[in-house]
Amino acid sequence: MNIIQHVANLLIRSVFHADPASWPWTWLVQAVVIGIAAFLAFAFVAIFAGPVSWIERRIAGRIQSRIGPNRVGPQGVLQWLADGVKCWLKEDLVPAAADRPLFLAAPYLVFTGMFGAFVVLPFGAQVVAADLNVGILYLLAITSLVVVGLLMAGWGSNSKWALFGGVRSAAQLVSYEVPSAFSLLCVVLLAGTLSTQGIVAAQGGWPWDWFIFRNPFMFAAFFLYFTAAIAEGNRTPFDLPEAESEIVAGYNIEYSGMRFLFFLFAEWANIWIMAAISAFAFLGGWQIPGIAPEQIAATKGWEFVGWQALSWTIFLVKATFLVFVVIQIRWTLPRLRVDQLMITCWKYLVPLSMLMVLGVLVLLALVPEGGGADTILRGAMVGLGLAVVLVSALRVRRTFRVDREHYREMEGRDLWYPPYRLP
Amino acid sequence: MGFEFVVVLLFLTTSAVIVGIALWLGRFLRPRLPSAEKASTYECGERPIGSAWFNFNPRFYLFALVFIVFDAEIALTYPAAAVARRWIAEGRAWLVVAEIVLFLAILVAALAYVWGKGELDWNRDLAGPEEMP
Amino acid sequence: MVPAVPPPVRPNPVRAYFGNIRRAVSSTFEGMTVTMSWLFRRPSTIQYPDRTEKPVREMLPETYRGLLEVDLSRCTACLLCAKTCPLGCISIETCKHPDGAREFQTFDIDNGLCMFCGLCAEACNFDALAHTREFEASVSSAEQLTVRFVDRPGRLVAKAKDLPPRRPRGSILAALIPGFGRRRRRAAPPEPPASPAPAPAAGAEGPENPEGTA
Amino acid sequence: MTPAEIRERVSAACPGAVEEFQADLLDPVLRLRPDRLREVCRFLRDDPGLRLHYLRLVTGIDRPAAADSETPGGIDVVYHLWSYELRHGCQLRVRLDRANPVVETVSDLWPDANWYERECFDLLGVTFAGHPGLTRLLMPADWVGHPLRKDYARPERYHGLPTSRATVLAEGRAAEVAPAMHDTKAQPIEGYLRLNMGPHHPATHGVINFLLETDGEILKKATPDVGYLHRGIEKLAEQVGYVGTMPYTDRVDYLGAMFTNHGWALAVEKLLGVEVPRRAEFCRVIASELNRIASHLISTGSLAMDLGAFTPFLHWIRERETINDIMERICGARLTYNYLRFGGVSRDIDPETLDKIKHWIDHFEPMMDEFDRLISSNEIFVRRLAGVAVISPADAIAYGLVGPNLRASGVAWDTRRDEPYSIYPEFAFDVVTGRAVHGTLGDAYDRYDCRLREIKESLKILRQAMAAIPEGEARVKVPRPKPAANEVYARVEGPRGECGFYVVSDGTEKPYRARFRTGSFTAMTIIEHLSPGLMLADLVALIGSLDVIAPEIDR
Repeated sequence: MNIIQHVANLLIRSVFHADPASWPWTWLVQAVVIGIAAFLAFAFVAIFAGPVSWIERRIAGRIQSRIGPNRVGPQGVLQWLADGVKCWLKEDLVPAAADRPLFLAAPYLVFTGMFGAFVVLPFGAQVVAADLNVGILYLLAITSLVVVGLLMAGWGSNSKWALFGGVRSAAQLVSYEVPSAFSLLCVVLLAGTLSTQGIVAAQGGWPWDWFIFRNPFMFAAFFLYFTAAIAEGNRTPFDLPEAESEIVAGYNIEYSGMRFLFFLFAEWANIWIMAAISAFAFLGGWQIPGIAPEQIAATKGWEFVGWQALSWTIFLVKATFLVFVVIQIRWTLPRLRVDQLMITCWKYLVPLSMLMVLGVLVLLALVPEGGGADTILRGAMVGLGLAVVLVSALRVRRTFRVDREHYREMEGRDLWYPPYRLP
Repeated sequence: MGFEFVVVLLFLTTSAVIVGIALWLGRFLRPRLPSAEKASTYECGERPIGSAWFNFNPRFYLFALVFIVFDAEIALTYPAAAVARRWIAEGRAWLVVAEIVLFLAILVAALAYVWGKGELDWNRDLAGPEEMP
Repeated sequence: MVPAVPPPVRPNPVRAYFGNIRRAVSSTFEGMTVTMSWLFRRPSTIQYPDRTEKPVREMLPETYRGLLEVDLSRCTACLLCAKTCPLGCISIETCKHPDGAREFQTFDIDNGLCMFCGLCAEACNFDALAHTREFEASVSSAEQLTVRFVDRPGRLVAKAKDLPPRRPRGSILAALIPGFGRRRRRAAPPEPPASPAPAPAAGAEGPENPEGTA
Repeated sequence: MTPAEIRERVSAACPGAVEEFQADLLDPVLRLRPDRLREVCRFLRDDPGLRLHYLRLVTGIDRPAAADSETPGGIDVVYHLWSYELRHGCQLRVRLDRANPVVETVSDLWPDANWYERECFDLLGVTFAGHPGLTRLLMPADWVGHPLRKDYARPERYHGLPTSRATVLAEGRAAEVAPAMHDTKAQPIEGYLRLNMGPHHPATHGVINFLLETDGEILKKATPDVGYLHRGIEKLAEQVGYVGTMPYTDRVDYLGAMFTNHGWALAVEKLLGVEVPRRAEFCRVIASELNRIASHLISTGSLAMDLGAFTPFLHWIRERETINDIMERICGARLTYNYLRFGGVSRDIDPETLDKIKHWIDHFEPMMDEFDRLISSNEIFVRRLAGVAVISPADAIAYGLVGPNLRASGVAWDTRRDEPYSIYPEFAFDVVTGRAVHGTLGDAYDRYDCRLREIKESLKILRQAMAAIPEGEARVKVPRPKPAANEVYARVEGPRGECGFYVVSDGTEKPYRARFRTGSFTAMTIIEHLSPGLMLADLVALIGSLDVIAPEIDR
């Protein structure tokens, strides 16, 4: 039973004291509930994309040895609101030479394409707006809407730099959909379903139950997907459509005010969406360690709500961690060139992701689930994951310590400044 | 399942409506002081030379075409992948493996062909427009 | 002198292919460990203007070439500075009294023209004209950029033989332009005691910061 | 080979071409007959015993007839030539008719003469017959008159814009003027997209315009258009005198002001015959090397930023801030140093500052390894630069590239070592050259790599200089300079290469002609040559790797 239907039925029973199955106005109540859910989702997007923009800027600040926005509200947490209000108060310019309908329609498509992805994101054990049976395909399809929007923006602006941006984004987003689709194919192979909730249910709460640690091919597929997702989200090192040092700002160059904001809005929300997809497809989604989804479904009342909240939190933590990784990558890497972008996709990511599909398929056929070989594989992959984390931590520590001594001599104070301390 | 798609439709409509409302509300807040300078197209501070609507280099279309082939193929592979687990459990592993490998083989052949022909390399020689069909 | 260019080496394509992947992964990893390490390091920006430990003016070295000021009680109106200035931003006029003493008519420095090169201050033999550490010079109109140092009529030109001591740098400008560069400041957030490093220079909030509200 | 010997050879090969040999000048000059110029130039360039492959500078000097003089006035065009292989050079001069100054072009012999001749045409009205595109370079196309002529009168207004501060102040505010825009005369190439990159473009490093003809992402041609930052500093130098020009040289190269200071001081000191105290020389070297590091930091950092990596740029900015703080202690300013004086420096460096420099170096050296890990060894970064915009050694010399750009192409030439000035011979350091670590010799990565390694060499020099700095005076008093009539060319090795000052004195307190030779000017000329076939993103890398900065081009 869909959660929206569930809530609507609950409403009809408790408020209207009618039987939802036979009541003539059931559809109306359901429509209203869906509308409310959409608004809730929008509110979620807003309060997530907004703070993500703030978080990104604070993290970028620390990475770059500066502070970042800290003036609007306590520690600048309201910076995104200020930006939004500012954009709202800005004049809405349409270039005289632009193709007006295309120019005006582009933000709608971009935003809708981004927002549509939220319908199938499995936030919690029972929390998903619509658990489509073709969930993954739907995700791939709806995010392509963004391409259309960007292309319209680039073409409709009748500005050459915007045209460059639009055409680049079309070539890029379209190409990177292939490796990301192949990588998700690996997930579908293991899960045996296209439904997003089904994919989460096929995994477990413990790391060794996650798809990423199922076998080496899945481990690689995760990184392939993650790379392709960054490219689809127009993030550095694949931010060619809006490369400010090459084509100034790309497709959104002629936009101003709120229309411009919707592009940025979609971009930041997109980071979150791709992190969320990676999290539910590879990292076990909302699964709580030690408790099966059926047990959660069987609980009642506040206990049920509590489990839901916990599952929601776990999902958010995983997705937010990936958002952080995306942000960090952005502030580490330079940008590819157009031909290199295409070569990276078609010569590296596509063949490799095909190989991963094949590998997963063969392992699926040869290694029975739950057998000894499967356990060894999972254990080895979890070990590999731990090793990666450990090695990077040691490397970070060493990098830090090299600078520490000299910094003290030069500045007369300690270099250590933990991330939680906000200047 | 029909209900789920109604949810999708309503979600998409709502998001478009939200954008519309935000832009419409903004009309009461934002100034409107049009001028010819503001309405001009940005080209790094200089007067734009001609229109941007221009025949763009066809390389991009080539990638788009390759993509369409690949995407259609992948879309067809998904159902096969979705039932793979069940079929393997039912002992028909060879069938599903053969099916997906067949799909992949077609794609690999296509990719190898395109790669071998050098179409994946960005042709950096300046093919003059007179040589374009 | 002109070296021969060696022909490019064509590597084995398979090795190159996997080498590219390996290098891409390892160099990205290296780069990310570096950026990660910065999350634990002290940011180097100061929060000018209102959250600095002390006014930025006081962080500048004594040698700083800020706005010019002249101590008229030490100025002999020798015009060396005006002659040295490549731009002519100093204008000095004096007039002669019947009793022989000379009196300042104008001593104007046009900060809108000045390029803070320091040649005039070097030319001054009596330490009358000098740079201050004042740099916040924004005003609301171009006319206000010109600082007029003759504050009262009848100010006599100094004699080189008996010069009074130089008034502290910056005090003349401060007296001349009330509130100049003395904006309200907020105290810097206190340094948490967690760090074992020697504390920053004591007396962070000096008398410059009377209304230090956190 | 000395200039006199060169003169002998020229006289032997081209009899009658040399009108006069001015051996009494500090830099002796061969005066040629204008109609024989090309012949002599070709000989000088191609003769195996001379091999003057590098045209350093083309200068026009207006010499109107003095009222009391019998000699007719004229316009001199002076060519400075140099041979990297044989380490000799000579100066050529042609005297042209002032009413109709025409001389044949040498832009086909030395490609960098192209822009020099355009500049000379623009500012002095000299026509170079046979020049491929003799149009104004720095001034607007519809400007009237040639500003470097001695009888030039500045117009009161240009397109309604007042040209003097007095007028602006008198009128309260500038009149509403429709902004003048760039109109290109060149015919568009059929079938290509034509667009402006710059002046307001993040990757052009200042206000420079490139007119691009592109086929999608691939460039057919990029034509630079400069002059947005033209301030006429050479003209100003004629007006404000030797002392007053010093702060203006800060503005020529705002990232390497210490070198323009140094070059100017060297030139005038040569004219005056002033000895500089030893401590002052050390102060100069310390300040210069710090400045070189700061400039290279900006250059390498902004190259990374142009390629999309923002973080390295800010890290280098942070290190440069420390240098700026030190500079502030040394000379009182962070950017426009105005530190050098004829006969020394404006202020001595105190021991506390030396301590600060030492601490900073200790901190900075490991930071360079960190920077390598962050960006220099990054695969994307390497791929973006390696093999891109390769400049062959011969091209680098012919186009007059200097400094790191030249060395990256494999030509081991460093003015500090090869034409020594100041106390540089006392220090041990290497001249870094391109080593084609990732691609071809002379590619964009080599230029980047050279700059980074040069920073390390500068650190070496700094450590040596700080250990050996002697006690003593940092400045000798020099009376107001009034050198006798003479000509001198002094050069220093700046962060953008040779930073040369050609000064013509006439016995007054003001230079008769001051000519600034900067690295960015010639670096710009090669962009048009390299651009065909590059991608749009490569052009950004090319501009960044050449490290051009706008005020150095326009002056």
